[in-house]
Amino acid sequence: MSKLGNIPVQAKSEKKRTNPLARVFDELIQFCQSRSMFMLHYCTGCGAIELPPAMTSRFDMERLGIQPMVTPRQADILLVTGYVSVKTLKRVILTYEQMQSPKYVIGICSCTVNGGMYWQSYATAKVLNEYLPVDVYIAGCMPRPEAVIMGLRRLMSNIENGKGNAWKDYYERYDYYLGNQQHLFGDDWQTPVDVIGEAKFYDLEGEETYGEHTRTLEQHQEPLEAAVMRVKL
Amino acid sequence: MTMPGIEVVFYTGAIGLIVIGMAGVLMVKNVFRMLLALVLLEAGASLLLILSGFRETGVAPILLSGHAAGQLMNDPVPQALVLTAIVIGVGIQALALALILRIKHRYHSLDMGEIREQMEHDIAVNSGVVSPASAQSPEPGGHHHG
Amino acid sequence: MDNLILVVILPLLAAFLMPAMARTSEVLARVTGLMVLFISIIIITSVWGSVDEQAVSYAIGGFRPPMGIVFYIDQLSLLFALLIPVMILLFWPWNKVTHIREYSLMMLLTASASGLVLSGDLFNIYVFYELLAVASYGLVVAQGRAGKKGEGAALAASLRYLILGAVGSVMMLIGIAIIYTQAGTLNLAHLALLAPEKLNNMAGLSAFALILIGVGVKAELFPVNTWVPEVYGAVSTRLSALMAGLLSKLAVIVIIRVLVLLFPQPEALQLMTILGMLGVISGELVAWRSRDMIRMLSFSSIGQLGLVFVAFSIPGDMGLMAGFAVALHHLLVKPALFMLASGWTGPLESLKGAAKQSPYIAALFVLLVMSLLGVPPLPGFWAKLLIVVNLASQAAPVYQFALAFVLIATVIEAAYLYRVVMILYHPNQGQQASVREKHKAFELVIASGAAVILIAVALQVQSMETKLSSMARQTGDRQHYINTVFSKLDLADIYHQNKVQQTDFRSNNQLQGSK
Amino acid sequence: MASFNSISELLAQLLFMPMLAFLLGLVMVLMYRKIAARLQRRIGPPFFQPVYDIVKLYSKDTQISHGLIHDIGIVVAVGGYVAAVILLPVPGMDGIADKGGIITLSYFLMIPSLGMALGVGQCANPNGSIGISRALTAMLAYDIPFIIVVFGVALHYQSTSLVGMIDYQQAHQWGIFEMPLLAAAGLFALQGMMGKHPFEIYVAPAEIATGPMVEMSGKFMGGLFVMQSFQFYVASVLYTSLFLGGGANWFEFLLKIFFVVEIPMSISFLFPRYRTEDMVRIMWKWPVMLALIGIAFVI
Amino acid sequence: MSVLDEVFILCALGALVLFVFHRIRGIEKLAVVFYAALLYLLIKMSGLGYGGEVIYSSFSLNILGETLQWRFDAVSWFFAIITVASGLFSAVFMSGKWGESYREKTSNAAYGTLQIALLLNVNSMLILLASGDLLSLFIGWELVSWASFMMMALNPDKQARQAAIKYIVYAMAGAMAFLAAMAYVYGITGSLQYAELAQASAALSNGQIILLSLLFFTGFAIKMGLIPFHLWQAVAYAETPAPGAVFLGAISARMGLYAIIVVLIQLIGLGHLQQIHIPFTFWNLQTVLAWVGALTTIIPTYIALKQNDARHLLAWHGVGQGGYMLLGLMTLNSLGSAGGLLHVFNYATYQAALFMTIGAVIYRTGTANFDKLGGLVTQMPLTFMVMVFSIIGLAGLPPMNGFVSKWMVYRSLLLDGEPLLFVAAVIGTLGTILSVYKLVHNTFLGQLRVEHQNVREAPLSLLIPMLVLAAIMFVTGMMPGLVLDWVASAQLAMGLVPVTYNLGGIVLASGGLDMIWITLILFYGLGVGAIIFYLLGGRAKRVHQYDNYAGGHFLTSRVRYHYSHNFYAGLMHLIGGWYRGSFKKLEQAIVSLVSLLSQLSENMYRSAQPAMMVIIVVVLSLWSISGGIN
Repeated sequence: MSKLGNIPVQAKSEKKRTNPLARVFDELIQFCQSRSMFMLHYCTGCGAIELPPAMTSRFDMERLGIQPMVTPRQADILLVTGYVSVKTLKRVILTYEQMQSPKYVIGICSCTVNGGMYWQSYATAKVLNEYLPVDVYIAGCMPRPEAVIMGLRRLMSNIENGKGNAWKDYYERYDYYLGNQQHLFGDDWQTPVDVIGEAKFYDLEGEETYGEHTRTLEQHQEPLEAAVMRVKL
Repeated sequence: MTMPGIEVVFYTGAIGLIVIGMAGVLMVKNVFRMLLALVLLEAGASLLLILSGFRETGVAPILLSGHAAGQLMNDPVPQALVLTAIVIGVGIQALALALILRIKHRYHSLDMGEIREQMEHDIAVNSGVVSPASAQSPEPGGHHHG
Repeated sequence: MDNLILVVILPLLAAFLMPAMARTSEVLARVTGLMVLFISIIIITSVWGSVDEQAVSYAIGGFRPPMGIVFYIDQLSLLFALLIPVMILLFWPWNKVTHIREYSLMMLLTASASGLVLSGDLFNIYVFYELLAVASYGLVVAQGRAGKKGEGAALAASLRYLILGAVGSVMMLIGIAIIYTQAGTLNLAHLALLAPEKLNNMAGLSAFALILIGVGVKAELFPVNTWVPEVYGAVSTRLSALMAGLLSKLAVIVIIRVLVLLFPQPEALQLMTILGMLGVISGELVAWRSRDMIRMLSFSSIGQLGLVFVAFSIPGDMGLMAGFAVALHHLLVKPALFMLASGWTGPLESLKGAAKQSPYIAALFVLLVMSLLGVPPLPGFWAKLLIVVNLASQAAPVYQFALAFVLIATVIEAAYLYRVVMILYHPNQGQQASVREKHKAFELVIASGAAVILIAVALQVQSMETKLSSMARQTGDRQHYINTVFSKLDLADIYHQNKVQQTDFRSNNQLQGSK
Repeated sequence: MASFNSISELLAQLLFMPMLAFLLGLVMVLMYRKIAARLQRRIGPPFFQPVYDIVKLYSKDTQISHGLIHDIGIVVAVGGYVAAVILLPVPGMDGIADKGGIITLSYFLMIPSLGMALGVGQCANPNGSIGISRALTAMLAYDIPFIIVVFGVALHYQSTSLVGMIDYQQAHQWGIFEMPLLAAAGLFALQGMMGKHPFEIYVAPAEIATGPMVEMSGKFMGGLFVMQSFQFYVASVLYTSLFLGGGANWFEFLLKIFFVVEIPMSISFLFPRYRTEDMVRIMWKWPVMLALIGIAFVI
Repeated sequence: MSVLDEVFILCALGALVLFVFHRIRGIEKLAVVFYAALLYLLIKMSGLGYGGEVIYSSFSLNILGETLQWRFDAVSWFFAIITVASGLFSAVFMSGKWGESYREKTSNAAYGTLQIALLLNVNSMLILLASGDLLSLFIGWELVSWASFMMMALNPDKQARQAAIKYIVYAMAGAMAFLAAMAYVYGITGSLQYAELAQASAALSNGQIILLSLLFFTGFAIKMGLIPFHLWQAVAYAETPAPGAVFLGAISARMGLYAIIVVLIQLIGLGHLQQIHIPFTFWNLQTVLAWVGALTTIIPTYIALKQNDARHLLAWHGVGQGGYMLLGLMTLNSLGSAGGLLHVFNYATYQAALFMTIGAVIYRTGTANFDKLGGLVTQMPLTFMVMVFSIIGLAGLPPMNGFVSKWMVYRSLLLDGEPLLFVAAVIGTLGTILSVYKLVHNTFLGQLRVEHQNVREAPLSLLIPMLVLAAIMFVTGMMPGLVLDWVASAQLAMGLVPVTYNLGGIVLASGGLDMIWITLILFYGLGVGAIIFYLLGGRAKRVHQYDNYAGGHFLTSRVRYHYSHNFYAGLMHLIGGWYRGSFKKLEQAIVSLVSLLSQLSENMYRSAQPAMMVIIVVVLSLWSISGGIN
């Protein structure tokens, strides 16, 4: 259990890293990862307005090694900056799944914690960590840049200490997250990202990776095997 | 200033005939008149040919026993030639008349322009370039503007 | 050699007798024509080759030239004397329903054509030319194309042709009159002797221009050839083939005879060049626009005759040789093409896929077209090469223009002929070509024969070249002509007479006197 | 013509030169980011930031590939620059450089672009394809002035060998003094070649999500970071060799290359981004004009 | 009987046999054997490629006082071996599966006709290459035009047929220009022998030389598709059935180059080209021709950039590459001309391979339209590999052979100090890179279409010639000395100073080229790159093509997101205005002019009064005669 309130992040895996570099130079790698974070700020709501001040000359995130990146493929942190409607959440999830591990989610603003001022809304996902493994929440409406940087530093120290493993939770308890997603989006919910395949490929499966929800998924899933280059004469 | 010789008159006449004939062939639209112009043209040419053997003081080229040596005779060869030419000319004119009659019968016109248009249309129909349906009212210009 | 006159007389007689014979026995009348033609062929083949070295002249009725009328027989006239009955035989209107007067007209055509090429006298040439004209006017009417609209078109075309021809004849007559005024004789050999001093002037040149234009009507000379598309469009392809192939060449031969013997002026040649090259370009240009094959071939024929004139207008034996080559080539190819066209009437687009229907005919067509265009190694190429090479060797600028015109015209020619080839080979999937008529057997035979000859000539180019060049040398040799027609005695006579300066009826005429 | 004394020297050069280039390139990347930060009144990244970035990218646990060509694209992008680096003369190590020459080198510089273009192509990402389309257009834009400059320089020195050019300059005078116009045009082309502001329309992050790099994750992106450091190095050394007389010794060499690379970096952030066609237009207008006038002087 | 006689006898026999048996199945094997035998005979003559004596045919023809003879020298042999090899590769290409499918689509006879067309092309080109005087050159020239026309007319497509017609009109125009030049030569020298012309050309005046060169060059340029006669070629070649396109694309247009070499360089002579100045300009003939080459590298290349069909794109590049050859040749120094000649060889290899890959793609997918392709790399990896090799060659990047020849051309332009020509050549090359990337991207990369998910690799019979060609490209790229032997002999035969070379490339004091080193260095670099990529970093998972970042959009098979249409939109904003179709308009203007004249003539022939023309002409000529005499 993480320190952060009742977030049910249950990363407990002590499996070896899949990356050969990471296996050998564990400490060094963790240090580098904490000092080089590319953030994809998915600007869902008003909180995004606080990020530019955090990046520019007053606070200068770059001195912490944090840079904005625009594509999930290159990014390490997903900043969800505000309320997440159901429609937006689909995109957030897809974007998250397209990021490459290790990857971290920071929920900014109260809306991501409990729905905030949208707590009554029928179209808003209230608790972000039901759908994605959130590493850090930064509460406030909106949190000031100092708070944002504070949160980021917290994440940095987590990573450096080997605690930033929420991303493994998504693989190991995929069925849980998928279930919540299916509850919101319907049973035919599917992203083009083959999360289960990734878990298998990188040996990141846990006991709760599979379950009834993944079975539901399998029933109507469009095949997602990569096209294999082969010579068929 | 001497009077021009009689040849000049003859030559002028011949060439005048030719010019009139030519003008006729060129300007007349009626086929029959065109034929008449052709006759004039031929007459002019024949006259020209005869004139080439004409001597002003010559006599008829008939060798008589009392013929004085050295007296100029008109050249008989052109005369013979012209006779032939006239005969041929008449033949051709007759043929042309026959043709004109039959054309008149078919095309109901003696106007060269109209004959040409109908003929072109007929040729076009015959070679399949124009459909025979439009045969009743041949367009000016026939098929070539296709 | 003496019985060569029969080549003229027999058909002439037959022409007049046939209608009379038909009253007693129609079969006899029908056979007579063929018999005559065969006899003509036999007569000519029997003397074939005897004039290779030395031409022969033959005074009719025993009167010695220049008084008498002569036949002049050299390689050129013999060749055409043979070609005439052969071609007429090939295009003989075999048909049970053919009216007997058509045969009669064909005979008249044979006689006059033979006379035309054999005659050595200008006025005789005129007479035969007129006879030829009458026969062809008649044939145009008689052999109008089948179909409802055929007769009217044939009549009108014939009339228009007649008027044009008659005006042309008059021009020729005026030309002859001028010549007579100048030289006082109409015997070609005699004229040839006198030409350098009597005809080498403005009057002579005018006479040539008049004769050129007069005879040019039949020779499809630009621009007195407006009858060509009308007549070929109105008559059967058989007659078109005959006219485009043979008759036009006869007229050309007349012009060449006159030109070579009588008119040494370069201006005469250049006049011919200009008319020829305009003919080439205009003919090919209109052919490019044509929408049916007969019309296309008519204009192509105009173009090719223009080429013939350009070739003949090159001074010297080489020009004659080039002219003969291209004229004979056209004589071979164009009738064959007309034969193929007769089964392919209708707009060109309707011929799509015709090659699939009749591959052999299409292949023949391609071969003929290739030769017409001058694709090596077919004979057409060598003919065109001769022209081009000799045109380029001439200094006068008009020849350079002619060269350019000829080459440009060839490109245009290629454009439309290949278009037809492409249409023939159109992969008209599943559809039948909408060809209306089938080719008749004799048409195919003629076309195949032409193709075989083409290939044979292509293989025997070298020997053909020697033959043509010897023919050209003989034709171009003015002195040879004079020496052949006149014996030494005659020559002496003539020289004497010329010195004595016409004591009797031959005297100075006005025009000469005024000079 | 220079040659090597032994195989071992050759191998040493083959190993040493890419490593040197990489390290210097990393410093240049840092320098670039520092300059940007300072111009924006920020502190900027720490000294080892480029290393952190590369290590982090290479140590990603998961990464995606769209196929073999995607992989090979990165291999060629890096490998092409390694090969180009080997052909660049550095003080005391110009044996292999002599095998190349300026024309060959110019072509070698196109190989990484093409390799990467192929790799991006297989990603089947339209943003990537658009980026490549823009990148190749940009290459068309800056290569023409660059090639004209190369031509003028080679014509001036009557040689295509970089080593020969450096020898000539060290014996006579620096190229920048003999050919100031060409040098100016070359600097212009250099700006385009580095693919940084203001000529970075092909990455256009907010528009096409970094274009060619859109599907690059983990070691793919790491490879591109390595390539970037090579790119800075190559551009600066090339310019130094052509116009600043190469380096007689290491100190001079380093001084020159950092000085050279500092100029376009400083210019970078002073201008807004150019659109593709505007880039082509400006590249074909001013530097080409300068270069052609320069050549006229050379001739 | 010389080897050349054997070649001709074999050609005749082959044509005969093929013609008789062309409907029979299995004829394709016979054709392959024929080309192989022909290649064997050429290899028997390979002494020519290494400085051997000229080989004469014992067959000759005497006509019009001219002796027509046929012979092979080093230049002819160089071109001939490329021709026959291209024929062989095309024949192999069409002998297997491709032939079967073509048979099914059309008929046995159509397939046989294609074989005949190919054979006639090869034969006629050999006749052309063997020509020993202007007349035989012309004969060969016409035969080649005919054979190509036959090949082009085989595609039933409407566009293809129009292209064929256009081609033959252009070809005839070219032939007529050639004929005019030949006639002009005859007018001057009275002979059509090479030797006579070579002698006489020394004594000709400048004007005559300019006229002659212009006429000859027009004729040859049309065949080669040089500016401004470039419009016909691309469409005609592209629309030919694939093996035909392979052959025509590889070598056919190069006959123009051969003729330029023979006539302009060997006969009219280098000295003339360099010395004769065009009046009122600063240019000499050489510069003009070089500029024609340079413009030809640029304009067709940028037309290619706009094409939306792979075959058309390639064919347009074929036109453009001809410009490099002429440009190289017209430097007239040893290096540049060697580059031009070497480019003929190199170009033949990669153009043939490229057309084969596109042929294979069409064989499998049925289209070459960029808007209907994409992502085939996973399905046809070997074909893709050949295409990549070939486009590297076409773009002239190391280590393929295209780089060597382009390097030589550039280097010689540098030596000569020709900045503008150099820039022109570079602009062409850059355009080529842009356009070949478009080619490979739009066919093989990007999104794989749903309907192509079951496409398989090209069959072996198509792959083998492609792979062999790719190997040749690489080997001769790494060791250009193999081909430079032949090139140097050809240069000697042309009367140029042969280039100094070794196995690895060019030896020059001021910076040569050693491809062996360059290739090794490149591979070393790639090796380092591979080590960095594969040994460092973790495993990468292959993902489905729909797992792709599209701004959060969910990609499915229903969404087409392959970026292929108007690929270089940005560039087109700038240069789009230049695609005015000026040459097309010129062509149309000429057609309109002919049309107008034709209409005028037709109207003249339709005068209402039949005798009008007679009288007009009589009056005119009499008037002019009287005027002329006075």
